[in-house]
Amino acid sequence: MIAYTLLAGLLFGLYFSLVAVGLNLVFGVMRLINLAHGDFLMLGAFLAYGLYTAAGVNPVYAIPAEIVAFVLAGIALYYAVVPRLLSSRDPEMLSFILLFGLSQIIEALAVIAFGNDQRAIPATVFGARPVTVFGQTFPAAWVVSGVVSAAAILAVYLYLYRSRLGYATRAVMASRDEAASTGINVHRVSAIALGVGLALAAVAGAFSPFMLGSIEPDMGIRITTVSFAVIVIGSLGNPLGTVLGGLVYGLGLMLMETYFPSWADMLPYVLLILILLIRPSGLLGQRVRLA
Amino acid sequence: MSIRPLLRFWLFAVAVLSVAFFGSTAVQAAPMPKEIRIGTLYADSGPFAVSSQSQLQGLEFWVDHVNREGGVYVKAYGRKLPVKLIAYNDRSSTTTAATLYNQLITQDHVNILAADFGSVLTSVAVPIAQEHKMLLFDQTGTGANFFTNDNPYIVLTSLPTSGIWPYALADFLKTQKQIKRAALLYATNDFTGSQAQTLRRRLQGSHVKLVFDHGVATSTSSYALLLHNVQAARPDAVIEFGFPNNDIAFLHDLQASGMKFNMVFTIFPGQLFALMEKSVGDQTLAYTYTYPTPPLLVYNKVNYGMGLNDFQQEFRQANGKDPNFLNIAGFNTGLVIQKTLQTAARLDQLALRRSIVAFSGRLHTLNGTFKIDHITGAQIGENLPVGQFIPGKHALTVRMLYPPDLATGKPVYPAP
Amino acid sequence: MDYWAKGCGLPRGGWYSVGVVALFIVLPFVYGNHDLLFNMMMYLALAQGINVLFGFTGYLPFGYVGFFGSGAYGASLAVLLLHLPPVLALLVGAVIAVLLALLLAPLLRLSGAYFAIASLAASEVVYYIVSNPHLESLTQGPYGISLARAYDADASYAAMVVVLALAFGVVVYLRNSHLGLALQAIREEPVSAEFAGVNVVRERTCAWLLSAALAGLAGGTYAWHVSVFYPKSVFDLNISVFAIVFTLFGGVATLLGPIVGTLLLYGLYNWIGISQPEYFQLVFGIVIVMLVLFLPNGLASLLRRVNVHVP
Amino acid sequence: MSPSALLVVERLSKHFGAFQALDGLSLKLASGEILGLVGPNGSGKTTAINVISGVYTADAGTIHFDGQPVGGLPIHRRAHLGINRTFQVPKPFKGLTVSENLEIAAVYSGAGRDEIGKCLEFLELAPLAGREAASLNSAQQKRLDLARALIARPRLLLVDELAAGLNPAELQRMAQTLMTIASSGVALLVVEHLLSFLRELTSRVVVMDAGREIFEGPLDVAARDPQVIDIFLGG
Repeated sequence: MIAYTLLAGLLFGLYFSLVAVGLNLVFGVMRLINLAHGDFLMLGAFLAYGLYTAAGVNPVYAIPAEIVAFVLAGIALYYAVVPRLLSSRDPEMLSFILLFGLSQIIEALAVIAFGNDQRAIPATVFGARPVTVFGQTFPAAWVVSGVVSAAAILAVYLYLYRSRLGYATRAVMASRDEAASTGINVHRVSAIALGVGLALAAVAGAFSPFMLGSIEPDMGIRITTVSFAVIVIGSLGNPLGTVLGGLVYGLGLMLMETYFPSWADMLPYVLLILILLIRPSGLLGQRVRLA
Repeated sequence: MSIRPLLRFWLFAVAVLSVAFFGSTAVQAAPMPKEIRIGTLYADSGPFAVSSQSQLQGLEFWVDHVNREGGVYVKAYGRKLPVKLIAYNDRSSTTTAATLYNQLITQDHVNILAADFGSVLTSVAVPIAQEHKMLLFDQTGTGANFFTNDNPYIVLTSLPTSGIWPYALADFLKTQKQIKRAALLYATNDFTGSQAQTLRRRLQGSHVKLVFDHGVATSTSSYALLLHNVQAARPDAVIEFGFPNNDIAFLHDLQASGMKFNMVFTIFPGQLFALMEKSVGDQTLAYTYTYPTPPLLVYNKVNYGMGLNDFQQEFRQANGKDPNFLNIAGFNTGLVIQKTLQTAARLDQLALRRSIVAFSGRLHTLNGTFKIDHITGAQIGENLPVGQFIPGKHALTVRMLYPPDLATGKPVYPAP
Repeated sequence: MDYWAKGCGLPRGGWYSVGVVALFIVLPFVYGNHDLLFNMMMYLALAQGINVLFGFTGYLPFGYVGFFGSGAYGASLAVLLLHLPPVLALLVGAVIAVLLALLLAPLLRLSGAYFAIASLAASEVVYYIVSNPHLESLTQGPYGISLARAYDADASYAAMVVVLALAFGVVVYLRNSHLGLALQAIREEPVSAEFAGVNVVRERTCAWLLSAALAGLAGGTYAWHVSVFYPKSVFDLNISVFAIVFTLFGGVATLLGPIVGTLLLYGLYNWIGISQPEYFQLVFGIVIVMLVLFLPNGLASLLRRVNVHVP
Repeated sequence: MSPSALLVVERLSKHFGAFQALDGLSLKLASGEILGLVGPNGSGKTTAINVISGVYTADAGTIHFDGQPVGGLPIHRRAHLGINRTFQVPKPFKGLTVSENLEIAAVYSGAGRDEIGKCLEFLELAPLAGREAASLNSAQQKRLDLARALIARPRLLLVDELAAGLNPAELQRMAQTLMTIASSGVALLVVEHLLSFLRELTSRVVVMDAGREIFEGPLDVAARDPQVIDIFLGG
């Protein structure tokens, strides 16, 4: 039992890293909390669902479409609102409220467009047989989701640490003003980062029917909160710290589900509050953000 | 200081406008109605949307049906009156629903008040109806605590109270000698919580031992890990009580896990067959057990309104799809209202209730025998049998297993 | 210092509060849907509660509904377990909300968006505790509360009128008192406020508790009024969202802003809500985005631009 | 402890992580006296002000104000006792009016309407009394910051880089203003980069380096001290 729980926790941990990493990237670059993060994940889930029901596309093959659609959406969103917000008197709070409004709009449009039925992609798309890993049997979809998540995190690493764009992105994360003064096009870098952040959420969305249960338009805010808990546990503003947060959360969740299932739902919220109060810089971070 | 009068004027204007806004909707009821007004609510979004819309569709179907025949006969006026249905959207929110029930009673002055689907959206209507002395036609709100000795303003039309749902299921389990270990997994809400309680009580002292008994949040959408725990308890039968979303997630995860149990029972495949079939597939449903309801279950002893075949045919013509159970439940509410209006000497709400008590137990519709507890108004006639999905040549069929008078065959046990 | 306007018996803004409260005393006699009026009063009170915290101190409590829900449960359990009369039970609800606020006071150390999300998380934790099946013997768990015996539509309506008057009273006091000014100073620059002599921790905790007490009272009164409810319906995030948006829309840190915001938007909600509700959330979202981009200080700032003082 | 010393700071230390910002700093300051605090960037001047005013708590060392230990008191308690300060980047309450900015502190110090009026006059803010603080230019905001500190009736005023960004005429008036304040009996601790400005105010300075005092005495002597010259040129 414990081996099963731990391995399941690992798979879910990788998946939750993917769910949250986009939120952390956006926070790192723009210092704003994307309250619509979970709603973009929901849209990604509906896109994968639509591709599956319309053309029988396996969620794995939906990934390129997700990336193109959401990178473009992110860039458009950035230029539409962010420069205006950053020049206002209280950009942190105002952007928070604005993104909250955006989250409401997305949710409403999703209800209007898709209705409120709960939807699922049959787990049989990855083959009807469960997969055995280290002697434990898991649904094939869990293993596929875990592998895709690990690959996506690796891609984020390569983007940030092995590309020129990533170098510029990290410079903007360190200091927006200094990056601008060294000639980096801060707006372009940030817009792409927002696009990448949303695309990561959307890819996570494509696998949410297998990991988080059925897809519904109002799932966004819950996922945003869970993601926030994950990145706070890891380290705010440090995208790779998200992996640690995801693993801690995934393992914690599976242990709770196994041994105290009726209390498992409140885990992300309790973790979030405890970490914010006791170690506000996360398990890895240094930054202090007390009032 | 010179701006103070300006602001005071502004506030005055807001006050006048709001009085005008609210006042304009206040329409007084005519003394001699030209129509019978039936008020109800539905949800087009939120957790109850699917069920609620089906139920409304059934009621609307009944309204169209009686209006085509020149309206419903109202004994109190000695003639037929057309029916007007006023339906507001509460979006599955109890707060909105409370306001809207109130709107129906106080502003629209409806003659008949029918509740929205399910216990949650019905719950807020119960005190409001009692307060305004309106008889609440509770369609599918089966929560046991709605039905009390001191409240005559409620009657449950289309489902039995949830506490008595598992009677047949418990008795069926007791007749199955091979089933010694059962696992019970239920969502913690009135509806399934009370069923779990009944099942637990009824199995006590029998040869069937509950080796796993666990409640989960109604919002649970992943059962994979729970199933793992269930498997560890090595049950012969797994009973899962939940709302449609729970049943879908449960069956979905059961299939993905590749686990096999000798018997699996869920509630909603028997009520929302088309939805469940679409969501989890025939393969998953094959050989599982459920409470079959019309149209899966056919009651032949119909003495009021259409039989199932006629209903299915007409409904298909009108709506372009096969009816599900909640369509029938909504339609059945219409039939009960119709019978009430036909027999009540006055339109006064307690007179309505008295006439319902008078025909209770003698009304047989396509939904079974309508019979209420005379004191509380709870439904006790329409019992829920146990059936099993058997793969046929083209599609799944339902084999009725229990009670014996409805049985059409023996269970396939263990499930292959 | 003449914080209190001369020439009339009430401080600035007092007359407007009296007017709105009087309106809700009179309206039931001409308009029958008392639930609509009740809900409107409830949101007016909650919007003012948000105003006390967010408007005056700048802390945005997404989880404000946590106090509402604990007030609802506190009051209900006082009726069910302690057999208190409903009016006393409302006070118990408020006390429970205040105790919860005291417990959560360390959250005030967090700034801006962190506080907003942490307070949301806190309200979820309270929700999961209250609705946990293991606590069924105490809270009825997920099965909800039924106060059928205590149900009294008119008395609970009257109680909400009193809660509304209290909420207005608190804001009128803050608008006209040194405490209100000190709170706004904390919102603007906490360190400077300290050097101005303000005990920042004490004053903002005071606002936090006041705000929680208002939500607790409103929640308890709501519980009494509906008398049958489920945990989900009194811990519904939408309650926070509505109250926050109404407040923002009208203009924070004023008395009239939240009043006008609630009357207009909640009126709109019930107007569209009865005919085409699916578009309301959309309108709501668009209103929020437009506000942030074009009118971050709400409708009240329009008046201020033409140099009209908004009480 | 000499009875004339209003502020006595002894062996104050403060570190941030591995960085030792203050390393055993000691100071004395009497009522009506103006003491300049100079040193290169990162020498601990602003940290000294932050620790004395209560923004940070010292790791070690004592602060006595008027004979009473104040090192453990929160900021507002020190403000009530008569310790106040201005900020390098002024921090007025931007959403409030200029006069409201002063009313807040006035309640605690007991200053009345006329005192607020006089203070506004004194700092040339009277015509702006009804304006939102956010609409003030930076020189005006600096004066508002000073006014906010003065209305609290301080006996010790910590002044952090007031001269930066002011034009020569404004500098001249600001020096006058500070001397008027000191002559009313307020002790001033002035952190300043602009030595010409400081020279107008006082002759006594403390030169800091790496969190320590390396020189105390007249400014002119300091300018000839080899150690001081070394750190200013070498640093």
